[in-house]
Amino acid sequence: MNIRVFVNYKKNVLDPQGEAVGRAMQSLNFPAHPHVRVGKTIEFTVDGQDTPEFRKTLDKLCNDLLSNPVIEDYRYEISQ
Amino acid sequence: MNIRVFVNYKKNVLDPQGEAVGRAMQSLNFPAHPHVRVGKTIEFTVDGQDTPEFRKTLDKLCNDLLSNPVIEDYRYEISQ
Amino acid sequence: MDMHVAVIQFPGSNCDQDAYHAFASVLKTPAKLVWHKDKTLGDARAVIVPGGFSFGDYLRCGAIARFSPAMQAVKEFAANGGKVMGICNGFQILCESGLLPGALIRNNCLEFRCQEQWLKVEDSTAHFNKETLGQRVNIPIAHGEGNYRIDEAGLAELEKNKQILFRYEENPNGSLCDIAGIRNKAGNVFGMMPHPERAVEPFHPSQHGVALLKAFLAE
Amino acid sequence: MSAPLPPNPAKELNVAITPELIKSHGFQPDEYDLIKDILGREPTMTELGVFSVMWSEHCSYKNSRLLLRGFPMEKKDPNALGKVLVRAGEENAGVIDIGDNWAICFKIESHNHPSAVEPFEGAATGVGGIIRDIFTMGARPALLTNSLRFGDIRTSAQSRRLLRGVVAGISHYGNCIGIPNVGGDIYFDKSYEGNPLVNALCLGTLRHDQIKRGAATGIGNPVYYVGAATGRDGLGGAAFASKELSETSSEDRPAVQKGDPFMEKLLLEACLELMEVPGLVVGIQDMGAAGLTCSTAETASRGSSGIQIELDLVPQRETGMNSYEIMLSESQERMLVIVTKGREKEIEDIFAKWDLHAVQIGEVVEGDEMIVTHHGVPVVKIPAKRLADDAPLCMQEAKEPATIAQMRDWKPESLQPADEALLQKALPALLNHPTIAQKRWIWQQYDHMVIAGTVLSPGSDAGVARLRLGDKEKYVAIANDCNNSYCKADPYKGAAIAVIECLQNLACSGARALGLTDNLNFGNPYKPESFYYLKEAIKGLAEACTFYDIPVTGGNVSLYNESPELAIDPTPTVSIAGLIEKPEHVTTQWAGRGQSLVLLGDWPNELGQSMYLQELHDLKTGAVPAFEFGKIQKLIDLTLELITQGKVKAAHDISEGGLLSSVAEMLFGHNETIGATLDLSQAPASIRKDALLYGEGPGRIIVATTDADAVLSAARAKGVPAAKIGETSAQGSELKISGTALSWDAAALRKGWEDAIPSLMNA
Ligand SMILES: Nc1ncnc2c1ncn2[C@@H]1O[C@H](COP(=O)(O)OP(=O)(O)O)[C@@H](O)[C@H]1O
Ligand SMILES: [Mg+2]
Repeated sequence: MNIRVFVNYKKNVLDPQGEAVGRAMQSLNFPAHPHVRVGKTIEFTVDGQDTPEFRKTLDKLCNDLLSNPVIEDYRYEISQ
Repeated sequence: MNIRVFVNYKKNVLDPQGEAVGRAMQSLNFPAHPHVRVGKTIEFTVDGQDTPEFRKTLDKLCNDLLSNPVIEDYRYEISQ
Repeated sequence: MDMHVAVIQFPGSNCDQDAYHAFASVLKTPAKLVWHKDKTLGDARAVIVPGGFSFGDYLRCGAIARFSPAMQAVKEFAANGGKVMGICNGFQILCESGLLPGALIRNNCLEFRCQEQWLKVEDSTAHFNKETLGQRVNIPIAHGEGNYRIDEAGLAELEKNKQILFRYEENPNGSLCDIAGIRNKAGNVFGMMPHPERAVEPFHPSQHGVALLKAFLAE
Repeated sequence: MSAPLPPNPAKELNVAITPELIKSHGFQPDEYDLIKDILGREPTMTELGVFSVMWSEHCSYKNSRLLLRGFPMEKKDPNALGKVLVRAGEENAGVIDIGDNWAICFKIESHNHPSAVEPFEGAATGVGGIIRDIFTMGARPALLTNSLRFGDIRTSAQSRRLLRGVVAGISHYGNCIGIPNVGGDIYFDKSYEGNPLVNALCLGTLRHDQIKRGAATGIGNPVYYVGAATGRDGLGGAAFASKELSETSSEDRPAVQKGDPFMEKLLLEACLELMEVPGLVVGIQDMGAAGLTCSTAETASRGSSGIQIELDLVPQRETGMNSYEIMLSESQERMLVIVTKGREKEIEDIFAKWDLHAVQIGEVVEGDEMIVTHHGVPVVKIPAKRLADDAPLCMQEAKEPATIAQMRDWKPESLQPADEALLQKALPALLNHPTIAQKRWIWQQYDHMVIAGTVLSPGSDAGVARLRLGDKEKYVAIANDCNNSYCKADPYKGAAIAVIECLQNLACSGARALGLTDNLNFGNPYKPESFYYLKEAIKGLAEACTFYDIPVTGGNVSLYNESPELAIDPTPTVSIAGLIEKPEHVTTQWAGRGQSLVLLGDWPNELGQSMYLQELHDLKTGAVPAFEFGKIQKLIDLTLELITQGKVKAAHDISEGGLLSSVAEMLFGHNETIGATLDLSQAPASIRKDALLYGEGPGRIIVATTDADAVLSAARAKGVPAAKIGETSAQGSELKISGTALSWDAAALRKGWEDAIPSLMNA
């Protein structure tokens, strides 16, 4: 299975990098709203099946390692 | 429109961060293949329509600001 | 055997030797380096989690280090009331481990900052206060991710319990309420972005780190 | 004739060696004949690649080696402090004795072209490369510096982008490993537009008995590969222009290498731990450019042995790499280690502790050949010594560029005498020039305090670090310099002045020079004008080093720094390391209140090539300032004598921006900005006011003292001209020149000087 985990700052956490990108877009006259969010993707493959147990292990991985629940949210996509 | 740009290292460019995450997963006994890739997402909104012109401006933005074409590839998703 | 200050060494630590020398050579206090794969801290009287780039700071600063066996020992040590101080990367590791509240993110200038830094001393504990340390101290910083973040409830908690140790006089990184260092509620786990071990010798920007490290060790 | 090698297991490599391939690998026809002569047969494709990197300008110093023979490599008195323990060119970096059985090892290296393509990664891997050169020698890195050159960031967005990326890259790599960056130099000039220079220096410390050699000896000793896996990094280069050499398209072959400072930190610690084990390491070499090729060929050559490796055993990051790709890969953070047979477990255990793999890929063998097999099939079989040492050396034709005489003949009299309004406005204009302005924007991004030994951070004349050596302490100083305008106008003098300025910077900081490393950044050597610059600059360095008895312990040559339109100004960057005897001798450029300012050396009296001419008259011309080696020796000795006697509170040499700029910088103190009243009435009336205030040239140091009489009489005794030129004020921050209407607020000057670079970079 291919797994892609998306990690983003929680909505109310300041994102300094996003803000800087927003400002840079404006100075390039790109017509975006200045509120930009920069996040991370982590991609890897796992042998095996997409079972509820597996999802439990994956959630634990996301909570413990791949994201910091104090400031970040995650979600993932699993594809074959 | 909501735009989400995905930026990743080109296939053959070393991704030290991915490698470190891969090793960490292994030491946590998570059963993933050690070849992990870490990428970036940049999300923002734009007023207006998804026209070919707009895509041209967006491509330019991706090439000039959001990615480093020497070592990175990008792709994007546009949703309403 | 003497009780010693245990300085944890992770792959990528680079202020471990500096912290060791601040205790061993300047404070003349026995100190020992503990490899991150060790499961015990030996006869430690206090623990330093030093600065650097543990595991390259990949993913998030401190995210990988917190799983090291020695960190499990540090957690137990802290749970039993042992004194722990995280400096810079060590502070980040303690936050990631849940030993300290909040999190540290990218500096708002998005650049690494290495400079002398004046801090306002807060009255936090019987030893960490203006009386022992003075109104203000000059302790250098060197970090790219020292922007302290915590939610409103958490901040209110910190203020109420006097858990804030220092605030920046001029905020170098966007840190919430100028927070430069905090402690846990119990008062035995400390974390700060500035480097007291770089403020202990005559040629350093100041020698304010000496009193600070002594205050940390004080019973 | 020798028998040909069997076909390569990768069929794309079994192609005929055509004249086009020979040319695209950078060989002249006669060089190719030499290869055939060495082999006694036609080379295989992989061998052609191996020869091309070993005989490249970068590895073989083809066009510079003959010139470099003019450098002094040893102290005149071999028993003096500063004895050379490992000479330039012998190993990865030179080593100098600093007493008590300790030594320093230092070298500078360029990463100009990679930084032009990708500033962040280019600069980062440049730092990584020079750090490996140092710890390969058994030394623990103690400090870094960098010499940078960019186009004019005031007008060029491209130069700002490059500067931002380069500084971030250096910061990323050095900070992570934890080596303090204590100084550097940077110039901004149009000639570097599109051709930035990124030269990085590392200095490490070691005991004499820790010096390691990069030699493969002892038949049967295992050859280990440690560190990062090999990928197709850096294979976008010239040789790969012909795409039939790889199954992978050029798009998938990144032209730039990407660094991993964390991996390097692990390698550094593991290698130093390994080298501490008595008798375990036989030879060790990092894999820099042309990693596997260079390290196997050079270790075998130095050991006068044969070496055999099997490429299947080489850790690989990508699939399907052929022998050509593996041998030429420029992947970073890799080392080759030869250990004593029978002690394999010891090396493997140490690397396992650091979560690294040490993989045996071959062994030292009888004979003198470098033998590479892939899937068991021999693909390279070359006499190692001839490959490593027999690269053709050339002396190109040199021709003095016409601009040199034109500039030399420029007459200052052609310029109207400056009126007071111009003299008034010149000082802030010069202090705001990015080349003179404060460089804090750069060094605040570098960790310059890690290791807790930094005594003088960037910002004064030299960087100074306290070295903790067992139970001893020593103080080392380092200065970098090179004024490109001088070198363009007169490469011989310009290069000599770079040496002199480093010596002056060291003296002002209280340090006595030990040894020099240089980075020769020039244009295409096949252009006679370019070659002239190279040749004359080397002569200037050599003569200055010989005069001052400063051995050259290593360096780097970077040629072809030019775009179709423009070659860079010749830039032989120089770094000199020195020792400070006692910590109380460490001196800065910051004067205190109520001190006298004394000028040591002649009154400034020249305008040629000054920043004043460039900035206020838009003229980059004139003769390079004159100097006499002997007079400057006296000046340096005097300065050091005054410092060791405690008679000097601050010292600063006069360089870019002239006397007034230097005085202003002395007033921009650590805690406050102070004022001064200058009295220049002792200067001969014949000197033009603009030349006096803003003229540049070596041989002048301003000292601040509370005992001007003692300084003046010491100067008289030594035969150094000296004059009291003013006093710092007891209060306020006005800088004025008595007898004139010239007056500035030093605090305002400082603001412009501090804001110049940040306001350009943060806009
Ligand atoms: N690229 C750089 N990196 C770090 N420090 C630098 C760099 N460029 C200049 N500096 C520091 O800024 C200070 C002033 O440099 P410079 O203007 O070249 O002075 P000087 O003319 O006295 O040599 C020095 O301390 C130098 O080390
Ligand atoms: Mg200079």
